[in-house]
Amino acid sequence: MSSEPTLDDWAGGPDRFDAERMAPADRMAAEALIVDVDGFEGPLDLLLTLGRTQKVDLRRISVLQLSEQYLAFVQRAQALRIELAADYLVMAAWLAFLKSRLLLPPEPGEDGPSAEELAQHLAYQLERLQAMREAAARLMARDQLGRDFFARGLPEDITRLRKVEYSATLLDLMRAYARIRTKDEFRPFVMDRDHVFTMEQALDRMRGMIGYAGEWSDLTSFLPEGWDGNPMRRRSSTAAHFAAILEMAKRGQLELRQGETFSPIQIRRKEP
Amino acid sequence: MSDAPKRPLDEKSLFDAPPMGEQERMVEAILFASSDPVTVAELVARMPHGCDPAEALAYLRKRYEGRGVHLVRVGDAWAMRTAADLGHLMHKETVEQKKLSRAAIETLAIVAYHQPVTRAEIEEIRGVAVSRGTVDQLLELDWIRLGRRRMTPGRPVTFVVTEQFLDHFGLESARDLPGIKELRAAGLLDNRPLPGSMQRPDDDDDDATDGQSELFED
Amino acid sequence: MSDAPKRPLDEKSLFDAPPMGEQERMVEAILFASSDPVTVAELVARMPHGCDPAEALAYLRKRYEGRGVHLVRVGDAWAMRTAADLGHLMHKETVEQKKLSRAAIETLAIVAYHQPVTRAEIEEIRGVAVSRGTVDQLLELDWIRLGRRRMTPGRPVTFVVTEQFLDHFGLESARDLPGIKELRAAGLLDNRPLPGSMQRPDDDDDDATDGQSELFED
Repeated sequence: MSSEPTLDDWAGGPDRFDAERMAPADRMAAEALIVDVDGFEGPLDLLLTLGRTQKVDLRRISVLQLSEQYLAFVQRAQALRIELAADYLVMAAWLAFLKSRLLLPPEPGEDGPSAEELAQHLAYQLERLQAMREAAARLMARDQLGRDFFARGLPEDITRLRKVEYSATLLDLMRAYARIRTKDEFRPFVMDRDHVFTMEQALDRMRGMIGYAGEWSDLTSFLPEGWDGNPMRRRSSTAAHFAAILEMAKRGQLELRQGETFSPIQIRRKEP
Repeated sequence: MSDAPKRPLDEKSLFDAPPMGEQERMVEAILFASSDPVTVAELVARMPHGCDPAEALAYLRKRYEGRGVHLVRVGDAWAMRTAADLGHLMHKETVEQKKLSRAAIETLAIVAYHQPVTRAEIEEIRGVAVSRGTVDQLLELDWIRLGRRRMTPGRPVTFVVTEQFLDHFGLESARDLPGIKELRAAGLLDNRPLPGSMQRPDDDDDDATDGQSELFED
Repeated sequence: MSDAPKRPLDEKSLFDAPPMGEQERMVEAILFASSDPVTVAELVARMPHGCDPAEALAYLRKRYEGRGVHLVRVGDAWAMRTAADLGHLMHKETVEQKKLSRAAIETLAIVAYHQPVTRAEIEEIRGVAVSRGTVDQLLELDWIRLGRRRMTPGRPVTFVVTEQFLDHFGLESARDLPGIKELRAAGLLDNRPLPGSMQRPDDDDDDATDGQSELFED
């Protein structure tokens, strides 16, 4: 271990978190990393930050060392009961895999990219992200319209020819379309079927007819005309009337009985 | 006309006002960017200590003599205006911007996404009748035009979008319009979960060209 | 230009275009009057038949060199803008700009440097999902727009930067983005997929070069 304290000193795990040996600035950095875990924009961002502690050009970064740093970070975060988002854990699993591939000799006849290729790609991703960060910073540091330089403050409007121009932006267009399509998607689901007899209809019918059912009689004899032939209509009306008589039995308006399973259901008016 | 307006500042300007050439540039920039005429008092307040905007204005006025833009006095304030004799070039600035009606933008969107599309199909998708004026307006704007007749009974006319449409909306082709899934991903659609979470690809536009029906099969 | 002018012309202009000095004045007036950049095509349309705005622009640009107001190029268009070194005098004109999130700034830079770029590619570069609303915000600012669909499976939409973006950051074209040559030379603008992944780089490259070369044509 070098005499210069690095993130490795704490990243090796709680037992190696030897604060005594760290310079105050490094200790601050280490703590900040843990505390600010929410401040990272994803695993790549975290890797980039960890990678900077290697103090080398990103092209010469040790991916093996970086993987260890990352895994130690995740371990430590978990020890501190900091909840990490799933993508951090996915990256940890991938880095653990990469680390083992880097350490072990390649299996003969193994397909796919080599561990070195994968490591190189990771280094490339970090370099590219870093490059984009710097490009973004340079872009934002440019002189900007409305801040550093200015457009004509008084665009001239000589009202000579008046032409109405209708304007709409692409955003308007897309939103309009989205509005129509979602309206469509959220159309309440309706069964567009003719052969449906509802329970409400059945209840209405049965209320009028129950008076005539002084004796036990089959439910099927109450089905409306025209609803007992076509199987679809028969099923629907039977179900509706069955639901209706259950409701009426609950209200104490009728009694029902069934000899055995699947035998005809019989109903009778309940005597007051 | 001008004598080296970009004179480098010498030490003197640390204590004195900037050279007159610099002051002229300042007045020029302030008048250009301001939405109202600017008074000399205001110029004095905005420019470095010791400046003489009145003198700078005199130089500037001379500089713009005979140009396409003039320095004019408005009450006790100053402004830049285009030369009166060039007014005939300005009619572009008199355009009145109006937002398209909701019916029009929806109709336009349907044509763009479903082209070629018949009037009946537009009405089916929108769920309401499309007024004649709406279609006429879009035709007049040159954003839609008539496409080929549909080879179905009645041979209805179809509508398609125009080059002008693509131009106005900064699209390279109508195929570049994002699909529903992409609209949602871009945050342009509420992310409400779909009932049944099954997103049906369109089945009401069998007649649409192959390219368009692809839009919804991401 | 079309050789069948629609507007009634007086005898003189049927034969001669106005002298170059006059044309320069016209361009000056038109650009001064507009707060948005004006394309050469629009200048041609607004000026008398036979004018050569491109040449007039070259003269005009020279005339405004070192002045408080400059002639700047924005993509295919031209605009008058105050000199950036005088920004300190303009605090009165400054409009409060909404602060962009770090994610939005990075996404913007990625679109600018990698355009045309898909959402998936932005996410690949940043290593994190592009949050809902980030793209929306950049679209609303008119700094990015939809480009052509990528001719890869799924035909994803792409994003490119707009003329407003160039105008805002004082860029003549996307070619002038700071450091873009070095980044390209270093291979950092390549679309390099994870080794062994299904994505074939060839497809993307074809398309990317296509889009890029378009941007860099004059």
